Amino acid sequence: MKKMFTPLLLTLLGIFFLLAVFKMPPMGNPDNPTNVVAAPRYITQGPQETGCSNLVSAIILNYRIYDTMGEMVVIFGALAAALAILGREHVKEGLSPLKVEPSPLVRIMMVIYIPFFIIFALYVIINGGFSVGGGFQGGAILASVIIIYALIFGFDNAVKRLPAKKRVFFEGMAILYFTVIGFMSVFMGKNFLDLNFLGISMFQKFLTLGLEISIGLASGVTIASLFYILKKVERG
Amino acid sequence: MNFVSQLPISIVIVPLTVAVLISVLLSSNKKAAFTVSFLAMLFCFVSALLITITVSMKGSFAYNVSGWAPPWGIEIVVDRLSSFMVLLINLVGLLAVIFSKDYVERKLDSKKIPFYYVLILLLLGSMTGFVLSGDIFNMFIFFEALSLSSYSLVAISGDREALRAGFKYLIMGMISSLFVLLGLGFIYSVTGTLNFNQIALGVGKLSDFTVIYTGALLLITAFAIEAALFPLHVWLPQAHGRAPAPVSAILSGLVIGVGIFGIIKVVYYILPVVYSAGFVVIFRSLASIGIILGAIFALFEKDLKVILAQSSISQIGFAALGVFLFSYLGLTGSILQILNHALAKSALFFSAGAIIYGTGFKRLDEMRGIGKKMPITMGLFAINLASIASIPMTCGFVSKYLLCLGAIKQGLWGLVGIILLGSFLSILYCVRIINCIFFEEPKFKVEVKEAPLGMLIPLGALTILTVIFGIYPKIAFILIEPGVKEILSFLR
Amino acid sequence: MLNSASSNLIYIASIILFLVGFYAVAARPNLIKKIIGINIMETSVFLFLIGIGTKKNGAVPIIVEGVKNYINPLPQAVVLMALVVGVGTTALSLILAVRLSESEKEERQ
Amino acid sequence: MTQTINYMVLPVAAVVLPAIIGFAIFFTGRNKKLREFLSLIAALLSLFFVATLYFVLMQGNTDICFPICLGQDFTLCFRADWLGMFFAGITSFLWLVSVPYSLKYMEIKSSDSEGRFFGFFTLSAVSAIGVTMAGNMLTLFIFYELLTVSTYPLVIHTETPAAVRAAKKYLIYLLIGEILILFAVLSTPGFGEPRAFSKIGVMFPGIGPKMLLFIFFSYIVGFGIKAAIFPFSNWLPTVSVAPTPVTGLLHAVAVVNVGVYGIMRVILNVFGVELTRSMGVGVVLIFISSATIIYGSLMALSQDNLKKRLAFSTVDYVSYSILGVSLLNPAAFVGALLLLVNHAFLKLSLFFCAGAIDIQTEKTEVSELSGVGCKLPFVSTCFAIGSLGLIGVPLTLGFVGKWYLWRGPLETNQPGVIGVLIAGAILCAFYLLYVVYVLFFGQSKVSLNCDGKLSWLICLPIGIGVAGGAIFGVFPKLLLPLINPIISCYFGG
Repeated sequence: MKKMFTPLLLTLLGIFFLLAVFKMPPMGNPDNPTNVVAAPRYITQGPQETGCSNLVSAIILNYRIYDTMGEMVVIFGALAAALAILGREHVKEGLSPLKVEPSPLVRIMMVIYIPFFIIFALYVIINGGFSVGGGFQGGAILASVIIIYALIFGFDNAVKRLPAKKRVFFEGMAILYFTVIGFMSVFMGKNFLDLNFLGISMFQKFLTLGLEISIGLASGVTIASLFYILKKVERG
Repeated sequence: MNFVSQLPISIVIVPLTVAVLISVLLSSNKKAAFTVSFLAMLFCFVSALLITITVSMKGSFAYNVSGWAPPWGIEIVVDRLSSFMVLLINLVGLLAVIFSKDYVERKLDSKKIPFYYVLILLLLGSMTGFVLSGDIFNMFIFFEALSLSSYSLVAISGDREALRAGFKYLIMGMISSLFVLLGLGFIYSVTGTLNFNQIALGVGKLSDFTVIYTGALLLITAFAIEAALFPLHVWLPQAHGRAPAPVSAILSGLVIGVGIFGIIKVVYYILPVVYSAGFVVIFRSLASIGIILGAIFALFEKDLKVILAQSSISQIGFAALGVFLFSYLGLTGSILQILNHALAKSALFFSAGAIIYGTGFKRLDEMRGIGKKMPITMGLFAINLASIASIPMTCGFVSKYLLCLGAIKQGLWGLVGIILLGSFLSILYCVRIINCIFFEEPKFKVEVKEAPLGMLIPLGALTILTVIFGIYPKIAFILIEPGVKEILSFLR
Repeated sequence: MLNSASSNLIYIASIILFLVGFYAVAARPNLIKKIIGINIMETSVFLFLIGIGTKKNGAVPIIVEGVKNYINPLPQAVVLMALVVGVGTTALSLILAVRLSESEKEERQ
Repeated sequence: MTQTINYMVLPVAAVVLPAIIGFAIFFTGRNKKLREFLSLIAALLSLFFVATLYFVLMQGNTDICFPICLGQDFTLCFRADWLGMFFAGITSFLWLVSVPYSLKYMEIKSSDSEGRFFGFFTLSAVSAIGVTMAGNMLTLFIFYELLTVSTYPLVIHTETPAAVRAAKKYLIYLLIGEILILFAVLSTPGFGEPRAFSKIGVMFPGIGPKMLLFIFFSYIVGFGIKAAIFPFSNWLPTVSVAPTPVTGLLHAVAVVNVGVYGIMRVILNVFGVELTRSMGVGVVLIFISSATIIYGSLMALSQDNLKKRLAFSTVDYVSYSILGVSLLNPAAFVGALLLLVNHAFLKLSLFFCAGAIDIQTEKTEVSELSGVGCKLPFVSTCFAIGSLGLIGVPLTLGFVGKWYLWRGPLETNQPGVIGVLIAGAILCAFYLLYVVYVLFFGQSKVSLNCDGKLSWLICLPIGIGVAGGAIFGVFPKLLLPLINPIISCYFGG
């Protein structure tokens, strides 16, 4: 019964979706509603209104910044949930994460590379407004740097460098930054999270940069923390 | 007005920010965590009250977050319906936070307690955000936030059953959020916008509705998973049965009601030309099956909280049925049913929590005769059961009365039968609980004390509201009537 | 019909991917495989959304002097945000799965 | 102006104030004196209001109505008219009579949850009065269901397994009835209007004859379950496991009378005599009630348990009233009302007699009652007088009532009904007089242990009940001014 059920459901779903797909507007057609209704404004006025020539960043950091904030809350929630389910994370002293010690070559290479990785991550974060990149992307690179560090130099070492308190602090600060800016704009008589609340475009650019950095740091450390938590669980 | 217009965003942001603050600053101080979250919820409740009063006096208003008008930016829509839901969420949320203090102290690992409050605040804040949002993608974000915190609150106690229930919920919930995303894609592809009002306008201009149907059905399915409508309810009994009692109260009372709210939004804003669709028949029959099956399962379950959870499936089926009646009476009945269920079921879970707090009993047959030992708690429990069983003079009667009347006026005799049979069955399972608690010989001799004041206050407040809305439902009518008419005007 | 089918190939591909993921979730008892299935579904939805956002001969939505025809940036932004949300939920689901298998191991011992 | 407002509020006050007192009784805890005081006050209050309302009605005010509009199609309406007040009068008077009895009875059968008992006792009496004060079908239904719900804890009061089973049966029977009524109420146009009961015969536009029949029988079966008509009468004997005051007041007076009242409202107000006649459903009703009379009497004959026998006798007797209504004839209707009064007073005292015998001798079966007549002469005598009154011996109200009832089938020429009436009277004489025979002349096999004297609190209600029946029997004219306006209202002239 159950074996029959899944394929049946899948076939039905598939037919259902395909019917819709055939009726969808042809892909890439410039006359599609997607390209006509809201998009032109982003493209034509986005750079002036937001100060970001990267339009994706313009949307994330300005037009739909409320979504971004919500999403920071989601990954923060994931972290809080992980901590709540497992209790607080604590790594025992002297635990090496790998069964085989990495060879000195790897260690030395990493010592050389890691600063470059970090610089690259920061570049991606800071330059997000103007070229390919952005806070999340940079944050993901940052997280991978932290994870590599932990893998090579041991978890206790990594956690000592960037303890849980600091990581939660970074994540919290990012959301607080959103809130503070939001309420500042409210007090200036604008709507919540209106970045241009002073009417000075330089200031708006400055705030956007701050947002990029806070998002980058926060998502980086959160992903790293989630990794730590998983790792700790594996060891029991 | 200017001050009030900033409140809707505040009641979303404040709980979220306070949650962050608790986890950053107070992660080891459970007393302070409680106090801060209580204050935050108090603020939210008062603001929600102000918003509701303003809206009911001056009409609904929209708020463009970060100053961009739709379709470019995100809009917060504060209409009568959403302000009503917000009031409900923050009221029950506030009471749940108060109830949690004693309960969590005894039942949770003390290291977890601050994070428990963090998650509760996240859940309530994101629910408010979900309800107020006028933008599908924004809804998706808050939907994710609220599901995420509910999974983890179900599993927070860390015992095996809770984890298993949480995981089942999580898988269903993740699928549901993917459905939201996919449906949103379909809708976006033909309307080019994510804003609800704009979509409603765009749909009117379309010539072919296949894509919109697909999108809307995906969204409805997704919200139906959250609202635990019939074939998608499988996660609910375990999840609501295993979670800590105040969490069950929020999940059962609010989260599934919010799911129904999502369905209302999709059905009335997006779904075009509803009457021509055979879908409606399918949805009505599924809701009916849910009503009957939930009640029958509730008759045979043994664990009190699982009985209550099964009854949630049945009760929320009534609300869904009202939505798919597409009439004034049906929709009003549905919203009143959400109200009734939020008040009564939360109170029931609170009392179940009070029993668990006092005795540790979970199964119904262990609780025999407990009514004489905890007369106040159990008396309030009985009144709320009466509301679930739709006895007159409680809120439950009003909602089911309206639904039944709506079905009769539309000549849907089958649905009339279902509603009547459903209420009959719900009386039966309520009587079973009442008999067990009040009129049967106790199985164990235990010393039971009356629940502490911190538990009785939320319970009593909810019960009083249930009775007030039951005796004088005009208050609720005044609040929601214009909103219902407004929404019905979207029907094409 | 055929024409639209050929132009909407990406949609069809993403639908198939979606169903593959769905199968993994529905038919596999293994928790990790379920999570992988959900990730496959997620990816397919992202593909679908990106497909919606395309435009013939459109450039990457980064304003450069002299280019006029840019694609719609909104779906990309949506995917970016949904992706981060997905990271959060996947992490939580992995943690729950690990915790669950752990507690079942304890049960067996 | 103030005068107007004053009496408009009366119907609400008659329900709400005693109800508040009823809720207060729950919280009396161990304070017995306060509980007794409150119970008595509640009954007195409602009797006072009902009497005042009667007075206001006599003054010629016809529209004593207090609507509370709650929404579209949702109006609670309290209204006093002659038909409702007739029932309200019976209920509130007998409630007051039975309060001292129940206080004493519960004191003797000590139980730890007397607060609960008297709270729900008051509430059920109040809801029975509320049903009669209802101004439209919706309000009627609400109080009707509240009556069911509030009697449930009374039936289950002893908490024995038998009581639990009986209560479940009771609830399921009545709830099915209520669902039918709710369905019928909602299908009735104008059910939620204020003053719906001031109109006679609600028009049913756009409803086909088949649907109309369906609605009618939903009503009749729904209310009939409470009035214990034939196929649905099994609950009534079962609930005689409840404490005697409950079986006495509620299941011989309030609950079954409310059922009959509902049927009257449906036939007289909702459908109207004309429409009912043209639908041709009177015959079905006559058949059902005749069947119930025969069934109830036969079952009563075969019962050994005294309270069960009396309960079946209730099944039997209440159907006389339904028969009287369904003949759709003014004379028979007068008979129906008179028989209701007769039954309410006498059956209450018979049940109280049974309770008193139980208290004193702990005998509940008829076959064990031999010789009780000598030990409890007052109770037994009252029992004998009550039985005679129920049978309808001349100079009792039963006789007057049956005389009126007979005129109905004679006028409409329905000889079958006459046959049923004769058979019913004979059977009634058999099953009641046999008890009296055993009481006085039965051969006592075991010695009765009869300790102490009966409290006057128990004897007084029995005496009042029997005396009431006897007085109205000798002077039936006392009741006619209350009945005549009803007849002129519904049957015209």
